[in-house]
Amino acid sequence: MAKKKSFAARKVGIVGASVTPFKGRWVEKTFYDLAQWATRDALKDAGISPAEVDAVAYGIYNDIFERAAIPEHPLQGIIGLPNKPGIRVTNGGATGIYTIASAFAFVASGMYDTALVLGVEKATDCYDFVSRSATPEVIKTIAWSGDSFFEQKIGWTASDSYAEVILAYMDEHPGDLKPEVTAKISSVLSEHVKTNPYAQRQFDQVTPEEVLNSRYIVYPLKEMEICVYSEGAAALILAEEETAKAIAKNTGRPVVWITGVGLSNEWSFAGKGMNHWGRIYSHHVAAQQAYEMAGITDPAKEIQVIELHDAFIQQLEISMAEMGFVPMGRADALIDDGLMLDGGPISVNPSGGLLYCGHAVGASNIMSAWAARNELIDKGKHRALVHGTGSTICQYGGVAILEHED
Amino acid sequence: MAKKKSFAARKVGIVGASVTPFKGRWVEKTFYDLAQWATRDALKDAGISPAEVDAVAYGIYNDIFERAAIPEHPLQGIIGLPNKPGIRVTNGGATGIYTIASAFAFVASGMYDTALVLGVEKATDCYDFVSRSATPEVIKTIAWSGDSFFEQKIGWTASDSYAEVILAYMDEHPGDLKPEVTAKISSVLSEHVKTNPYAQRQFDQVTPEEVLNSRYIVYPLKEMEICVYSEGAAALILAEEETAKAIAKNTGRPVVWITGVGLSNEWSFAGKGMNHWGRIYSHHVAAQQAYEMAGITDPAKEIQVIELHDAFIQQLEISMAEMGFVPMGRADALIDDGLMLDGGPISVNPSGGLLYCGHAVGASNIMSAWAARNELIDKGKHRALVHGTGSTICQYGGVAILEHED
Amino acid sequence: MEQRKKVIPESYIPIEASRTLRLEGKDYLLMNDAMYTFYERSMGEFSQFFMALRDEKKILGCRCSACGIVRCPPMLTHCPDCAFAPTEPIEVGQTGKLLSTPPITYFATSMFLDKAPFGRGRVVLEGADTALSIMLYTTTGILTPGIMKKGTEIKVVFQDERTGQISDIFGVPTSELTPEQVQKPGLLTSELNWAAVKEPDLGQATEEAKRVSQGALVELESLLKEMNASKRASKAIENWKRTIAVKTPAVEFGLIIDNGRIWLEKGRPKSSDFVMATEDIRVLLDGLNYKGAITDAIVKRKLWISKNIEFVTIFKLDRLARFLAREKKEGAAKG
Amino acid sequence: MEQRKKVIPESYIPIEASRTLRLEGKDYLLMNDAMYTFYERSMGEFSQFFMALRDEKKILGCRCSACGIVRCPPMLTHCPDCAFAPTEPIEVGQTGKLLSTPPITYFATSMFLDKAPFGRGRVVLEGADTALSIMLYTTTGILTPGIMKKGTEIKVVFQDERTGQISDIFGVPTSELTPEQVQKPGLLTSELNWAAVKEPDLGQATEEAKRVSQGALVELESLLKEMNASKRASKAIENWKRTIAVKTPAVEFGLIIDNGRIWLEKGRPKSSDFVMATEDIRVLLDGLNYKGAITDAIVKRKLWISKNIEFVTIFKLDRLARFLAREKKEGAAKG
Repeated sequence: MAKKKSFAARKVGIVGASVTPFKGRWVEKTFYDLAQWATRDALKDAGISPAEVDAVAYGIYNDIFERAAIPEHPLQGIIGLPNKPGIRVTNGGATGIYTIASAFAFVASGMYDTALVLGVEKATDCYDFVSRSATPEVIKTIAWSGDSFFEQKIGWTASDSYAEVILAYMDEHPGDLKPEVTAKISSVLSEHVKTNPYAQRQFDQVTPEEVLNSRYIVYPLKEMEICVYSEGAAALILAEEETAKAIAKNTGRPVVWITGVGLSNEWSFAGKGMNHWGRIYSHHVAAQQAYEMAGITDPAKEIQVIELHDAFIQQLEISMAEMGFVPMGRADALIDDGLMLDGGPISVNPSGGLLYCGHAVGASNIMSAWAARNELIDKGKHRALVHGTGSTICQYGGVAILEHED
Repeated sequence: MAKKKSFAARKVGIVGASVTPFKGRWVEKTFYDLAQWATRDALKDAGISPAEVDAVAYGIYNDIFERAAIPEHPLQGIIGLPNKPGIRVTNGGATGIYTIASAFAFVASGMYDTALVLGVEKATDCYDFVSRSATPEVIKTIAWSGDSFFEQKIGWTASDSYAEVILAYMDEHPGDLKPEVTAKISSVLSEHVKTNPYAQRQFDQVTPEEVLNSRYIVYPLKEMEICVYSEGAAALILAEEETAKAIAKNTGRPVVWITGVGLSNEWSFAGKGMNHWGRIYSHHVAAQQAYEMAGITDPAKEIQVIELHDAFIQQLEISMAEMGFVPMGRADALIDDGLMLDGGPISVNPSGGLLYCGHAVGASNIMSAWAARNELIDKGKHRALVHGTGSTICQYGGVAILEHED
Repeated sequence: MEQRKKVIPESYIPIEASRTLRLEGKDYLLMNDAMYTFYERSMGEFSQFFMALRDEKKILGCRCSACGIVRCPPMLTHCPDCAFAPTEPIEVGQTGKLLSTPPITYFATSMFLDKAPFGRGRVVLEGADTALSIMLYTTTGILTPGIMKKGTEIKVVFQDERTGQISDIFGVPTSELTPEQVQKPGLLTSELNWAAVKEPDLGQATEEAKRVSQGALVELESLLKEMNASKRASKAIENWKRTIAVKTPAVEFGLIIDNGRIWLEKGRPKSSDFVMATEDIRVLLDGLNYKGAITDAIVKRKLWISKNIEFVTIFKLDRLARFLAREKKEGAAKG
Repeated sequence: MEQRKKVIPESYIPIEASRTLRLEGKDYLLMNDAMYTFYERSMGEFSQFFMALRDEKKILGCRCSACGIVRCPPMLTHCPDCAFAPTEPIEVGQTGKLLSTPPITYFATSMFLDKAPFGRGRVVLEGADTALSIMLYTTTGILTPGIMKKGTEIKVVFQDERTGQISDIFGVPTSELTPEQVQKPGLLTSELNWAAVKEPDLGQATEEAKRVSQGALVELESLLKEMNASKRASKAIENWKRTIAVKTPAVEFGLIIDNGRIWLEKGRPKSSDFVMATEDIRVLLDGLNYKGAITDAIVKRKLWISKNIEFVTIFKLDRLARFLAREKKEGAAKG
């Protein structure tokens, strides 16, 4: 962690945002067109032209999904930003939040006044010709992320590896993460998604019983407790203070400021440096950094909206504990104490989350920021937390704090 | 380009640097060990421990070379930075300079006081079992970088594509880039490399005649006018002003400040937005941005050391013209007027460049920064330019200005 | 040269072909394709570890020359916690304890379909301070939750044929082994007593059971009809073809899947791709009715399949059930 | 189903195997390996373009509804220069001019070894404002510099068998075609008059030439001896095996390469992997002496090879020459 307090030399705000519809498969479009679509809509939302954007940060996850090793290069012209800086960030499942952090740094540093954050994903072109279905090849492609010497050849998968962290937590806290609670959370999120017209599963409301009845993918995780792979794109326009205010004045939509950013990458192998097994420590560290920067001391009281990267419901619960919203070992309080139920103090994943809106990897956390911003502005709420995670044992964590002054 | 002048809200300097030996093949080490080695040596150079580093930016080029889709994740623990932020940047051949720019932004913004920039490459594990040699498979792996719809399937290669830009320039300026000049430049660089003990080709001095006698790889490019693929790692330690000064006081090696940074990504397909065919316009734009930030008005007079990404000698010449050191169409002045000859006003690639030190992609531009810093400190020179380029038609350009106050 | 396995199995590779897909009145082109690179990859500083697995059936860790911590796998040559003091190879034991309860993969990637279900767990081997991730199996049949958990003692077993990869080894609970097996260094998989794959003996059906079965069969036929009528449900089994021999105490029949359609054939089929056996036909019926997944019935050993690789088909049946349930529900909401 | 090409040719794929490499007294493990993913990839908004190539032998661009610019390839659905006004498909012509002098690839990637040498150039087709990158060939033999340059008029030719990819088309100079061929839309490769691959007629050697040849042969044999004595040079041809029939007016002989060694055999070999023909044996000798590359001799049509794919072997010979020259030079510097 930083020795001194992290801060932003310049204030940075979100002045435009967009998502394309998230779908299980976008047969109709390549990732070029999806990226352009999100860019068009974000520019429109901010009421500016490409000429007014100084730089772009691309969040593109896995080269192999895009079937190209520098997948962003054709985009620069297609989105209308030729000759501008375009940096590509990729950090596994957490690519979106790391890309936001990177663009934030570029604007906060004084280098650029405005920046486009653009995430795009095309995952389900992958196809396994043996089982005649996409998913085994999609998860194989993700599985190239495992350490190549010790993990890949023993059948490492993303689900397997989240399951490992979750089971280690359950070893420590056997009474927590009760199946009826995880089933209920999935059901609650399926209700949230109803109002998200961009979601992959907008009309897929499920009961807790149906969640319990879904099949194991990896023990102890059931199909309806796991996010779904999506294709789609999402974009944000960031701007420094004066520019942001001018844009907001023009659009009539207030600036949502990014007041805190935190990132943390854990060890990926258990070792001397990794005595947090049974935890998702990176989420704790990232949140603490972001809280410190934003001046938050009691997150549960000071934050009203959370858009959390729910790769798995059990991980959502642990992440909520790591970020200080419920005690470690008592994450079920989210439901047992009604914290995230309708009328409770915290709105968790009004977008439906990655389970129901969908997980278009590079775009996901950017979608979450889009959703959090909407929730702040449309519902007149004050403060939101956007969270992203990824890599082989959920060891990447990223947190951004969004604030609405009005 | 930025509407307002780019600046750095906080001053950022280099306080430590390292490279591992660059080799055609590192049978003895995986990229994990190469990355740790560069980190160890950079920390040693700065006289600090991992605990004093706030964040790391990884420059890792092509997932497929590392045979892993999130190749940086195991490094976080191996280099001793668990739980710290670790962002991965990848921008083709220019990955190194974009990574430097990203870490620069993180420190300049106030988010982190110190950052490690770490580039690593393991390229020649690739092997073509038909021709029983590595190179055809190495260049195939790079060729996954071509646009996947229109370029890859017509045999796009990195050499081919640089050749395209160079030939377009030669169409406009038929008298420039004379074979005897490019051969001479290659020969000059082969002399420079003699003093670089980390270089892949430290003892491979060649005459202009030998360069002329080398075979075509892609018309009009000959083998000894092309960089060689390397494996290796390089690292920098960046710090904000107060921290940098404290470290410098301790080590006795002065801070080398990064006073300007510019990046530019061109269109990758000729279009309405691309009327610069026959140019490498991104290098012009990136240099102008960097000059503006650094307050440079006459680069040829104000810059003494250049570490330029010489993927190809002809491109080196064009890049020198685009960055304002020789007139467009008169790049041969580098030799004809003695500009880069011994005793000339500009020291170009004292490291031997990517032709002779080697091109370990993610690490290359970081190696260049290491070399430029050494040159400034050891030779008591004032200002250096570090340049990087890449992507499918050399359309990425990055420039950093380094200054030595003493 | 003898016939050896290729690094990409030929059966994985499609032919060069494209097809047209019509969507909302427009045609789109789908192209069979691959992205691939070959290596002769150096194991670098890990060479010794992998060669010791292959040649000596030994497991090496690395010991920090300063703090003495032993890491296995030997991830690094210098200890980042000790100012990068060098580490040295050291042999560790071949039994150890699970650091935490291991997950079990039922739905594997396309490269591991034939290996599922399998566990993957971190074992802290004797003499080591950190955990080695390995695949876990039980010798007693299909791997189910509860067999291994945090603290379970694990023995490392070596494949008979080894190439110098981490998949040369896997773990089984020591409780399933004899003391001699537990003691033996370099224990081979051929030295274990693996439970044979054989159809469970289902016993005789009572008259009552036969009556119930007949009712279930009628229900099943009507359910399959609904499935075939549902476009969305049919998608779950498109391009798929299987003949499943279903065996229960009271009745045997064939369940036929053929490119989007599924139906029942009376009597045990003459030939089948695999066998499904259960004491209670309702287990299958409930699964297809989306009342408890068929996958889970197998995991809970209420239903048996003759080939683990046919989990692929089971997943399709579970999807079929879910898609139909979802369609019915939406119909009900609208209606 | 008929026998069709696989998306990964089987010959590319190594077997699962590892080998040990000894370096400075330590052993390292090298493992054959692959990283690969398969797709049924949608061409999305480009579907129409590729289907038009495949089915109609037409080339489509896209026209901006605001500024009217026609982009080919039709890279985007909305024009970024016109506030993202939508674009519409429009057919463009099948002849056009090169935007710039095209590069020629002699050293190709492992996927294109059998296609080199080839050009790749940007053609601005009639009716289009932007350039389409395509492969370029000449019908007159090996592609050499000068045949095509900026402004050269190019005709697009269609492969007889097309799958809906950009490699379904390529370009040749219109100057090599009849006016009818230039005019014809959807001209097929089978409709071109390709120069046949045949050994050049080298004519009779004079007595003087025979004498010179004998001298060159002696030189050659002594050079090959040096090559075989050099460990570094030998690396250039390790694991390689070829029999080359070398034909000159005065003399024919075999050049044999076998795993790190190279030697000469008198007389035309009974069977050979390929033929090398040259009017002047010194061209080959100079190449091996690192006085002008053999590759360049072929490019300049001073030396002829019977199979373009054997550029692979030529590159190895050029490397051999360079390695030996470098070693000699270092020896001289030391000595």
